[in-house]
Amino acid sequence: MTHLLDCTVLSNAEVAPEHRRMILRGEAIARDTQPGQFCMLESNPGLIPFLRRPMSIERSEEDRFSVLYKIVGEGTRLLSKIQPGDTVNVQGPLGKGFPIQPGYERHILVGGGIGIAPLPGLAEALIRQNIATPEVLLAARSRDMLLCEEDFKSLGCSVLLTTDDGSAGMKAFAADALREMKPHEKTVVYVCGPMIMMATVHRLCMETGSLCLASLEAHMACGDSVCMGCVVETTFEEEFRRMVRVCHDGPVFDSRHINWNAGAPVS
Amino acid sequence: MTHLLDCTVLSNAEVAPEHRRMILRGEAIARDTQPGQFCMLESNPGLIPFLRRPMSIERSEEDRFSVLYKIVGEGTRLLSKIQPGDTVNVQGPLGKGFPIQPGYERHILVGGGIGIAPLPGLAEALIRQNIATPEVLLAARSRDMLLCEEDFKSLGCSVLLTTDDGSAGMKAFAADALREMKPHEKTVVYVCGPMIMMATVHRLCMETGSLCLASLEAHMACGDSVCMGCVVETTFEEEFRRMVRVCHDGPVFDSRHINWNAGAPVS
Amino acid sequence: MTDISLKVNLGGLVMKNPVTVASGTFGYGIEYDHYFKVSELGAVTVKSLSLKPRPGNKPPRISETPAGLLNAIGLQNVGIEVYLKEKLPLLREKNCTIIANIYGFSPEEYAELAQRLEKEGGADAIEANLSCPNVHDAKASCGPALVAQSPESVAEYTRIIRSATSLPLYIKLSPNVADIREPALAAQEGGADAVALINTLLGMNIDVETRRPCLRNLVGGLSGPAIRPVAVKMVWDAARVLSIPVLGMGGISSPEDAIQFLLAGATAVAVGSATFRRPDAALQIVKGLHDYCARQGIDDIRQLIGALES
Amino acid sequence: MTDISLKVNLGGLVMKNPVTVASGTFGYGIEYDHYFKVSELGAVTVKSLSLKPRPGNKPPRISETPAGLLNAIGLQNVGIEVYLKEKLPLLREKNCTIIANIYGFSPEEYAELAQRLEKEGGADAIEANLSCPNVHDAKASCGPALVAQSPESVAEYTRIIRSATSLPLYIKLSPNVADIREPALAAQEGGADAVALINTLLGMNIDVETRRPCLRNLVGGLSGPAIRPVAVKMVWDAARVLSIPVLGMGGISSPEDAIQFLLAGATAVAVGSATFRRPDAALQIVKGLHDYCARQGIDDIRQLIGALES
Ligand SMILES: Cc1cc2nc3c(=O)[nH]c(=O)nc-3n(C[C@H](O)[C@H](O)[C@H](O)COP(=O)(O)OP(=O)(O)OC[C@H]3O[C@@H](n4cnc5c(N)ncnc54)[C@H](O)[C@@H]3O)c2cc1C
Ligand SMILES: Cc1cc2nc3c(=O)[nH]c(=O)nc-3n(C[C@H](O)[C@H](O)[C@H](O)COP(=O)(O)OP(=O)(O)OC[C@H]3O[C@@H](n4cnc5c(N)ncnc54)[C@H](O)[C@@H]3O)c2cc1C
Ligand SMILES: Cc1cc2nc3c(=O)[nH]c(=O)nc-3n(C[C@H](O)[C@H](O)[C@H](O)COP(=O)(O)O)c2cc1C
Ligand SMILES: Cc1cc2nc3c(=O)[nH]c(=O)nc-3n(C[C@H](O)[C@H](O)[C@H](O)COP(=O)(O)O)c2cc1C
Ligand code: FES
Ligand code: FES
Repeated sequence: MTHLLDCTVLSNAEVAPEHRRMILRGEAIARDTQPGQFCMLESNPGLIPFLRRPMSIERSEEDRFSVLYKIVGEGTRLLSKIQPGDTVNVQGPLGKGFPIQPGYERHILVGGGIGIAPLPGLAEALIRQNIATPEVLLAARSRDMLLCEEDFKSLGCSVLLTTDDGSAGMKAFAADALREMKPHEKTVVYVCGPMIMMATVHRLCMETGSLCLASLEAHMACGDSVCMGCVVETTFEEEFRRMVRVCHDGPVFDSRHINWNAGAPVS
Repeated sequence: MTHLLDCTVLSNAEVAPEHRRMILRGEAIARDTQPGQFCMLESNPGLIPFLRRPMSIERSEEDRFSVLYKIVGEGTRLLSKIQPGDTVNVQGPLGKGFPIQPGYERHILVGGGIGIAPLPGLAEALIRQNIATPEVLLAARSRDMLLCEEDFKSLGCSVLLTTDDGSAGMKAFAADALREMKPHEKTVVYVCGPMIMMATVHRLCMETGSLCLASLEAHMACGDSVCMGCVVETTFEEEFRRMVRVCHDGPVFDSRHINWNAGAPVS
Repeated sequence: MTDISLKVNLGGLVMKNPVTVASGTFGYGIEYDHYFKVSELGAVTVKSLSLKPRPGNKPPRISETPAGLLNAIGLQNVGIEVYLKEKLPLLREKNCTIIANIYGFSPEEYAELAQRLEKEGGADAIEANLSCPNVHDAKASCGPALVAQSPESVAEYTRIIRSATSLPLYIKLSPNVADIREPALAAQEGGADAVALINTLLGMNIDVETRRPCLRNLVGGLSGPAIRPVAVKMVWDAARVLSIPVLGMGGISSPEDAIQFLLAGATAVAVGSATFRRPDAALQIVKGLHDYCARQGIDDIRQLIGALES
Repeated sequence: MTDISLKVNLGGLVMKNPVTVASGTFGYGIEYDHYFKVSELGAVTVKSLSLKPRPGNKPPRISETPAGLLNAIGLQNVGIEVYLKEKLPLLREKNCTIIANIYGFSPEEYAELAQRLEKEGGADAIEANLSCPNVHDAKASCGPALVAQSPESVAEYTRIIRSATSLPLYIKLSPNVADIREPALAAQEGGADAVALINTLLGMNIDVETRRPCLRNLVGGLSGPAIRPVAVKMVWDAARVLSIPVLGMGGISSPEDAIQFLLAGATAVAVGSATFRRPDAALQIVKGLHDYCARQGIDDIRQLIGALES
C-alpha cells in the first residue's frame, strides 16, 4: 500500500562528503516498506525542480524511515537544505523490493557508491528472517566515500571493501572483487550501483551460475506507474513486453530479464 | 553609481504581521543611496521567481541599508525565509530618488501601507540637511499594520495616523486626512502608497496648489533601464515621450507629469 | 454557503465538475484510486489507446527542464483489447466518467478504435490524439509530421472518426502551429464536439557533459508549468472563433491555473504533469475551484467560461 | 593552460567569442558598461530600431510566469536618428562590435533602416526582426500576423533588405510556426547571411482575482528558461538544413545552456532575459564557455558547433 504523507524530518546529517542521511517520521510508510522499495520525495515547495526525486528507502523502523543520498544536482541540493523539524511530502513505498530468496546458501550484497542505499535494510531483513547473515561487498571511489561499513559490521556481516584508488580495501572493480569471493550456483547476489558495474556483476553471475538481483535506476516522472517514463529494455521476446517500468515492475529485477546491451537507460 | 553586490543579511525580522525589515551589509550601496531610490533583490537561488524583486531602500547608514517589505507572493515569501548570515545579491541603488525641495515651507510625507518604505530615509535627509522636520501622515488598514510610527516620532516628526477600520487615528482615507492638514502653495507632499491613494493625493494637491512628488510602482523586469518594461503614461504631448520608465526616470515623479487616468499600471 | 454548481457539458458529455486528467499522465484511470476516489473527477482520460499494444520508444524517455519536462514515451500502451478486458471493468466498477484517448496510424484505425469503444461501452467520450510528437522518427518529426499540423488532414480525420461513432468526439490538437484557429475550425467542420488543446510543444534537451541528447529519441514533448502561458493563449484564440467547446490543458498545477483556462474560454480542463508532482493534484483543483467560486460569490462555474475582461 | 580560441564568424561578422545579447534585453548596449566591459562580448545587439521613435504599448508590459516572463513592450525605441546621434558614438567609443536590430512596417522601411545604418557606420551587422509579437493589436495577432510566419514574405523581405546593404544580414525568426525550416530556408534563399532564432513564443497570463489579462495588450511574448527546450529544438532543426549559420537564443541563462545551442548547431548565441536576473549574465557565460573548453580539452570553440552526438 502506497501512501502520500507529510513527514517530519528528524535529521538530515552528512555521512560522507556530499552524502547525507535523512531520517523521516512517517508511520504508514515505515510500516509498509519492504527492503529495496523506494519513495518519491518533494525536494522543494517551488516549481523547480518540478518533479519529485526518487530515493531508495535505506531502513525503516517503527514510525520512521531513512534515505541515504548523494548531492548531485538541484533537487538533492535542496533536499540537503532541509532542517530537522521541517516537513517533506513523501510518496511511498513504491515498486517491488528484493524478493527474499530462502533457497540459497550464500547471500552477497554488492553496493557501488550511493547504490548501497537499499542494502542495509535488506541485510537486516535477511538476518531477522533467519535466512542468512549476508556477506557484503562495498565499492567506492575512495575511502571517504565508503558508506555504511560500520552498520553492516554491527549486524555481523563480513564486509569486503574495494576502492578505485586503493585508499581502502582492494584496488579493484566490484566484479573483480566479487569473483574472488567465488560465488556459485547456490549464491544469490543482490546488487545496486552504477549501470556499468551492475552489468559486469550480472555477467560474472551468469558465468558462475549465481542468481543476480539488480536494483535499477531510471529517470522517473511519476515514480508510480502512470507515465511510462521509466522503462528499461528487457530480453522478453514479445515486442509489447519489451519495455518494463522500473517504478512498477522494479526497481529490482532478475538480471537475466534485463537487456544489458541496450545502453545505459540514464544518460 | 549602481552596484551589483553580494550583501550579508544582518537581520530579517518581523515588524508587523506579514511585514519584515531586512538589514543588509553592502557598503557601496549604502554609501551611494539617495532617499527614494530602490534596489533589485535576488530572492532565491533557483529560477522561480525568475526575476529580481524591486524594493525601496528604507534607510542607509555607514556600511548597511534596510528594506521594509510585505509578504505578498512567492518572491517575498522566499525573501522572508532568508536567515541572518545568508547572502543576497543586490543591484542598486537604482532610479532617481526624491528631489529635495528646499524652497518650501511645509514638507508632508504621506505613506500608505507598505508605501511608507522609502519615507524614513527621506525624513532623515530633510532633517539632516536642515530643510525641515517633516510632518508625517501614515495610512494603513488597521492599527497592527501601521509601520515606522515610532521611528518618525523619534526623529521629532509630528505623526498623524489614519486607518481604514478606525483602530488607530482617524478613520479616513489618506487624502481626506491630508486635507485636514491644510496643505498650501508652499507645501510639498511626498507620497508613496497604492495608486488609487496617490491619485487622490495628487488631485488634492492640485486643488491646494501644493507640489506633489509621488513614488510609483510598476512591474519590472530589469529594474535598470534596459527592458522598457516598467513604463507609466505621462501627460507629455509628444507621442514618443509619453511612456517613461519608472526604474530610470522615477520611481519618484512630479505628479503633474503622470497621467492618473491611464488606469492602474499594475493589475 | 449556497450550493455551487460545478457541472459542465463538454460537447454532449455531462461532467460533474470541469476537471479531468490529461491523457498519458494518469495511466488507465484507476491506478490512483487509493490516493483519492478518482470518480470524484469530472472525468478520467486514459492513456492513448492503439489497436495493437505498443512498446513505445527506447529510454531515456523523460528529461526535466525549467518548470517542465520533456517526454518521449512513444505511446506505450496495452492496446484496445487489454483495455476493454482488464482496465474498463475497473473503471466502470468505480463509476468513472471515461474519456478514451485514441491513436491510430490512419483515419481508418481511429475510426475502428472509436467504433469498438462505443460498441463495447468502453468510453463516455472519445478524444482523438492527432498530435502526438513522439511516434515519429525524431529526425523527421521537426516538420509538419503531425496530423494536427494540417487543417485539411484534421478535417478529414475528424469526418471519418465522426462517421464511426455517436459518442462525444474531441479532437486533440498540437501547439506546434502558426495559428491554432485553423486546425480548431477544421475539427469543428469535420464534426467534432469539442477540441482538446494543447498537446506538448516539441523540445529538446542536451547533456553537455556527454554531448548527447537527454532523450534517446532526441526530441520530446514539453509539458508542465513552463508551457502554461502558451496554452492559455491558444485556448483564448480557439474559443473566440469556435462554436464547439474547448477542453483546455497545458501546465495546470493549481486551481488558479485552471481558472485562467476557464476565463480564456475553456469549458473544462485537464490536469497533466502536475499529477507527477502531486498524485491528487486534479482533485485538489476541483476543491480549489469550489473555494474560488465560494469566495467570489459564483454559484455556477459556467459563469467563468470565457469571462475574461478584456 | 593552452590557448583556447572562442572566435567565430557569424555570416561575415568576426566575433571574438560567440556570445551576444538578445535585442530588447540590453537597451542600446552601453547602459551596463559599469557592470562589466560590454566590449568583452562577441557583439552587442541593440533594441529594435524603427525609423521613427515609438512610444510602445500601454502598461503593464511585463508579467512573470513559471521560469519565464511575458513582455508586451511594443518596440518602444528612440528611433534611428537618436540612435545614430546619441547611442552609436558611445558604442564606438567603447569599441563594441554592434549588431543593430531593425523593425519596419514594410520591406522598404527595413531597407531604408539597413541602408542608413550602413552608410553612417551604425552597425557591424544587421538583424532584421521579422517576428515581433507585440506590435499588433492582440486580438488580431493570434493568426499568422508576423512576417516570419510566412516563408514567402520572409524571402521577399530578405531580398529587399539584402539589396539595400552589404553588411552581414541576419533574419530573426519566430517560433510560432509549424516548421522552422521553412522560414529559415526562405531567409537563406533571400540572401541572408544567418538566421537568428528564436524570438518569443506567444503567450498569455490572467489575473484570476480581477479576471483581467496581466498585460494591458492581453498577449505577450514568452521568454526565459521555460522556452529553452523549444529553442534548442528549433536551432537543431534549422541548422541541419541550412548552409548559413544560426544565431541561437531562447532561455539561455548559464554556460551549459549556451553550449546546448552550440551543440545543436548554433554558431553564436544571444543571452536575453537572463540579463534581467544578472546584469552580467552574458559575460559570465563567455567565461563559462572558456572554462568548459578548458575542462573538455577543446582549443577551438568551433569544434562544438553542431557536435551533438545523436
Ligand atoms: C528507484 C531509484 C532509487 C534511487 N535511490 C537513490 C538513493 O537512495 N540515493 C541517491 O542518492 N540517489 C538515488 N537515486 C537517484 C536520485 O533519484 C537522483 O540522484 C536524483 O533524482 C537527482 O536529482 P538532482 O535534482 O539532484 O539532480 P539532477 O540535476 O536532476 O541530475 C543530476 C544528475 O543525476 C542524474 N539523475 C537525475 N535524475 C535521476 C534519476 N531519477 N535516476 C537516476 N539518475 C538521475 C542526471 O542524469 C544527472 O546526471 C535513485 C533513483 C531511482 C530511480
Ligand atoms: C520601485 C519599487 C519599489 C518597491 N518597494 C517596495 C518596498 O519597499 N516594500 C515592498 O514590500 N514592496 C515594494 N515594491 C513592490 C514589490 O516589488 C512587490 O511586492 C514584489 O515584487 C512582489 O513579489 P512576490 O513574488 O512576493 O509577489 P508576486 O507573486 O510576484 O505578486 C503578488 C502581487 O504583487 C504584485 N506585484 C508583483 N510584482 C510587483 C512589482 N514589481 N510592483 C508592484 N507590484 C507587484 C502582483 O501584481 C501581485 O498582485 C516595490 C516595487 C517597485 C517597483
Ligand atoms: C509523460 C506524458 C505522456 C503523455 N502521453 C500522452 C498520450 O498518450 N496521449 C495524448 O493525447 N497526450 C499525451 N500527453 C500530453 C498530455 O496529455 C498533455 O496534453 C500535455 O502534457 C500538456 O499538459 P500538462 O502540461 O498539464 O502536462 C502526455 C504527456 C506526458 C507528460
Ligand atoms: C523585454 C523584452 C524585449 C524584447 N525586445 C525585442 C526587440 O525589440 N527586438 C527583437 O528582435 N527581440 C526582442 N525580444 C526578444 C529577445 O531578443 C529574444 O529573442 C527572446 O527574449 C528569447 O530569448 P531569452 O529567452 O533569452 O530572453 C525582447 C524580449 C524581451 C524579454
Ligand atoms: S516513473 Fe512514471 S511509470 Fe515509472
Ligand atoms: S524595469 Fe526594465 S526598463 Fe524599467
